[in-house]
Amino acid sequence: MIRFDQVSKRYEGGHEALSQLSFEVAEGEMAFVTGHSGAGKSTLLKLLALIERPTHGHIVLDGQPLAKIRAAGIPKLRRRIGMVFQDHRLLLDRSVFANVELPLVIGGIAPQERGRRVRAALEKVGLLDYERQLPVSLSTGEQQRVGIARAIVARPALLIADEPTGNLDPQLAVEIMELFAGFRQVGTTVLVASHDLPLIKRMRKRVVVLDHGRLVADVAAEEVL
Amino acid sequence: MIRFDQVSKRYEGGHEALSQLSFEVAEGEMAFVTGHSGAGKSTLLKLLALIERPTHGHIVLDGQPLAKIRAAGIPKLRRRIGMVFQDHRLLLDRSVFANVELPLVIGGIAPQERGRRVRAALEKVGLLDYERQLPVSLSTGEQQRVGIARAIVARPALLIADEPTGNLDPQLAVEIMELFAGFRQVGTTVLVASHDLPLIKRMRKRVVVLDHGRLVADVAAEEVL
Amino acid sequence: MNASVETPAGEAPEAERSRHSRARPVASWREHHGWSAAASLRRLAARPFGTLLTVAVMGLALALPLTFYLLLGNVQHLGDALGRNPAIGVFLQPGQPGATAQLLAKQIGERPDVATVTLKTPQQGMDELSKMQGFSDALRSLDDNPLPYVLVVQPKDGLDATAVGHLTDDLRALHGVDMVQDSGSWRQRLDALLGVGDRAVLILAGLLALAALLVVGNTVRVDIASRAEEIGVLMLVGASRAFVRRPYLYAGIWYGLFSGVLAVLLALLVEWSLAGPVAQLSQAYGGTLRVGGLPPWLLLAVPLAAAALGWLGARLVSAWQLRKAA
Amino acid sequence: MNASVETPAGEAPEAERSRHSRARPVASWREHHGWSAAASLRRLAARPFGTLLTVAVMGLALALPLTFYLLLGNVQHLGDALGRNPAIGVFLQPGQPGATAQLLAKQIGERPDVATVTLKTPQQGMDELSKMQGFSDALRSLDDNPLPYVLVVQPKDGLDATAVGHLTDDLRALHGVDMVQDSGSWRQRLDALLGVGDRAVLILAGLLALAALLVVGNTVRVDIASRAEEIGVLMLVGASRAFVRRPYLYAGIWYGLFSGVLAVLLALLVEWSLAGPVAQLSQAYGGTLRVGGLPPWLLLAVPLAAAALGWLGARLVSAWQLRKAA
Ligand SMILES: Nc1ncnc2c1ncn2[C@@H]1O[C@H](COP(=O)(O)OP(=O)(O)OP(=O)(O)O)[C@@H](O)[C@H]1O
Ligand SMILES: Nc1ncnc2c1ncn2[C@@H]1O[C@H](COP(=O)(O)OP(=O)(O)OP(=O)(O)O)[C@@H](O)[C@H]1O
Ligand SMILES: [Mg+2]
Ligand SMILES: [Mg+2]
Repeated sequence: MIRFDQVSKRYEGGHEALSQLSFEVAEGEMAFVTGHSGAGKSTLLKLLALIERPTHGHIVLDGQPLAKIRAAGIPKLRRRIGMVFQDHRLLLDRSVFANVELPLVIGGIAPQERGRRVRAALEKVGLLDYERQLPVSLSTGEQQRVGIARAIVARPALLIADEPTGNLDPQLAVEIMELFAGFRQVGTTVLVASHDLPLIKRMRKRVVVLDHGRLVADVAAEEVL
Repeated sequence: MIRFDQVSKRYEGGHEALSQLSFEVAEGEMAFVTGHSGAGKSTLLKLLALIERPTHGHIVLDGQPLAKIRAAGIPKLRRRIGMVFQDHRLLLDRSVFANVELPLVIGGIAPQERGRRVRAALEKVGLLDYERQLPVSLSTGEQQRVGIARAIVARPALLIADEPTGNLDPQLAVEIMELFAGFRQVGTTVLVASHDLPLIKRMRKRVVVLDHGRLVADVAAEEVL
Repeated sequence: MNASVETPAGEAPEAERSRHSRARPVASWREHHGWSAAASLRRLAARPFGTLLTVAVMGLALALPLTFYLLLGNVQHLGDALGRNPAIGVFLQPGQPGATAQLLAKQIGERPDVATVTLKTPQQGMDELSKMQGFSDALRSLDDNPLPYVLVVQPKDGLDATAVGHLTDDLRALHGVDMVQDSGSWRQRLDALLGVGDRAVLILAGLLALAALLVVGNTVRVDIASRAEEIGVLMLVGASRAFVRRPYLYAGIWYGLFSGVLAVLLALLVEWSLAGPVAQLSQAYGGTLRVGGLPPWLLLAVPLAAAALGWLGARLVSAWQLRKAA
Repeated sequence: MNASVETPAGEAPEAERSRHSRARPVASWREHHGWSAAASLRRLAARPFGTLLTVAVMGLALALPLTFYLLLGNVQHLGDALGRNPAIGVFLQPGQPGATAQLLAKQIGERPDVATVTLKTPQQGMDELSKMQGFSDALRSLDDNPLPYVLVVQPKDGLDATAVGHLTDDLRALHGVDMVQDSGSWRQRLDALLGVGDRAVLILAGLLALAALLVVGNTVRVDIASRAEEIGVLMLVGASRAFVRRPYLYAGIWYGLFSGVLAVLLALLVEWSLAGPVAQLSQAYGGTLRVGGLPPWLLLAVPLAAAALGWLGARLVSAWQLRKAA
């Protein structure tokens, strides 16, 4: 599903955020990316959604080299990816319902079907009662969960989540992670960036460890302790 | 230093975020506020900085009833408080240095003195090299640390931090918490909202536990295990 | 919270998504157009003060050329009436018989640049002269009428000074004509004045057209700039550029439409407030002056053209702004 | 990272803070003014396209009244010159002696509403009349001159129709005057025309003043709205309202200043482009027409007034917008 091949990313005027990264994630696999603050976790996920382009190396997604996708093709790629952003990225002047509905509107799903799916997604993150509220009237953790609902509502083939539990209490964090793990059953590949080591250990999934942009460890699910 | 007296907060059109909350924090004490997502932690801190007003009850800060402070008096109050926001709240078009310098500019500190203090604060959060960068070119955890530097730079009498380590790796989180604990030595009162139970346990400070806006436990430092 | 195992239906997610998205592209496209039009309208309504200011500025910028059109039309009207070329006096040589005079009058009357020709007999001339006090006694004492035939030639309305000059020259060259009397210098002055007016109106119209364009562009630019974050989010969840841009194009159309309506209303207000002085002027002309108002088709065309202008401005600026977005 | 024990100096933080903040309030206030002025200028420079658009719109809105001032001044000039009251012919009763005529001429010439009085003797009248062909033979045959003395009275420039009417009435009432000949209706027409022009210019000036005000207000409103987040942050870290507002007030001043300069440049451009037609017109008047330009003090006053206007607009809107912020 995902292949990184000697990928490096240097931001303009910045140091190298990722250096010669190579790894693969199989279809339907769930993996964690971890590392210290500034290690390059978010950068790695951004490369997958073409929010940033690598300065060196190749990324292949679902058999398709990302370098071949021009600006006009990006929306189509992003519609196949569900993404949870570290800073939520909600539309502040639209209701929770409208925010979660967004990928379905863009995907051209019929209204009745949309309503059904949005409510199913909101229920999964425990926010069914908040459907009519504006994001500003939610606590930060609630906003984060709206972002999660939006990422899963269109049943994407690839789900990437950047620190999806940074503002959630431990119990809720585990529930969300188990929700993600459940997507495996329908063949969705899941990649989660997180610094929550206790949670990662508990989930017992594959872990990719970054340190200053380098891959320093790639621990298979069975080896996590 | 802080006294909550039967404080309730009901948001417009929302449910009760805080219900009849009563507790005190002594000068120079450090305390954690914890609870599930949406329990009311942020609301509690916002009441202290007069970002919100309680619907019932009284809050007394440093002997001064907050209800007596009119709109024109709020800036003066806030200059005595250092606050770390859950969503960072940085000025995106100004450098890291300018962001951290802000409370000193507002407080009317002389430029040379400002430079010295800003660098000291940045050093404490490990961002001395990032002084000239804009916040957008930082990782989320780095942005969070800029917010922390800004909160401590003016050496406030009261430091309130809302989920200050939500985007930091465990090691860095501990370092930041120890930085906060160090302020005790100069008499600064510190109140931290956090859901990171392992970290709270490790710090061995007083813990106030909220559940749906109610105070359900108030554990003294010695009793934390 | 129901955090776990009510996972999505058993089919592969990709297959299901495409089943929906490909089945109804036209319906969903049409739906989004409707939504964009309504949503952009709702957004304008959500900040009435700002919308009002914008529409007011744009409306004024559009109203000004319209008002100019109105004023210029009326002033040209007035100018034509006021500047109606004065009659030219053609004095025939003394002793020319009445028949020659009548022939000449007919001949001149057939020219395309001549409106009317009036023949004044020597007797009529004498009568006029006698009516002027101070002459009566003196002239009455003449036994023979020394006055010639005179043709009073009224040039067509709207001839300029050069054309009148040609006419005068032609008349002077006619056989039997002694002298031609016209008031060329007055005509020259008015034309020079109208020249200044024309140039001034041209300059002002140019400035105003530029202002209207700038206002439309600036408003939409600011609109988009203030929603940079929203646009970023939309692009991140896979919206195409056309999708993102649609509400702004509709906003441009709404701004234009409302501004156009406001401009028409303002122009009508000006027309109405001009009615007084124009009536007064008309009276000075003995009621012969038609008052030119705004033609009805313009009242409809201006809002439509303004809407098109708004759409165009929004399109240009949005293309430019969105190129900067991811 | 040096996360721990280089804690702040041993003194109490409160004491230290107040030592600094109270020691230099004036210096820090002055420093922030300088910073605000520079920072707002830097912000404008950071988005040159948007700033240019705003300044262009504001500048045009200011240039239009200025251009009107220029045009109106020149047109009134022209109107006065064009509408120079035609001379009034005062025919004395036949038989009045030359001494009476000279007395009357002196008497009339002393009136404040009269520019010049020219005395025409019967002989001069006869000479004029004889120059008109067609009369020469007839008149030469008269042995006695039947013409009266005529006074040609030139009213002062700028008298309106009513004043000229008064003058005519007064002249008519003078002893020894037989008949007074003036061209009142022409004068009435011009006054009516100028009445329409005055009203139209008044309306346009009103609209333009409104437009200028709206543009300033709207620009600052949008500026503040687009920085709502920044303002929120500033308030959260304890900035007073005056502190928050300062850069916007300076931005208003800059916008106003630049727009004012642009307006002056545009007006000078218009003045320059009008020079051609006005010279032409001047020629038609035999070079007697002075061309009215913009007075130099205005070139300085407009940018300053515009800066004040920008500041005022920014102040009004910022007060309104900041009331909505926390
Ligand atoms: N401005 C608001 N208007 C209406 N309701 C609000 C507003 N802010 C917060 N709430 C509600 O009040 C409750 C408490 O919110 P608060 O932000 O204090 O929670 P929290 O404990 O900080 O949660 P988190 O850990 O997710 O940040 C939540 O249910 C939230 O939906
Ligand atoms: N737009 C940018 N321009 C320049 N440098 C950047 C940019 N974005 C990120 N960086 C730098 O790249 C490095 C990696 O950033 P990244 O956001 O990937 O870290 P992260 O692992 O997600 O950290 P965190 O856990 O704090 O979110 C950081 O040092 C950061 O300062
Ligand atoms: Mg990150
Ligand atoms: Mg919170």
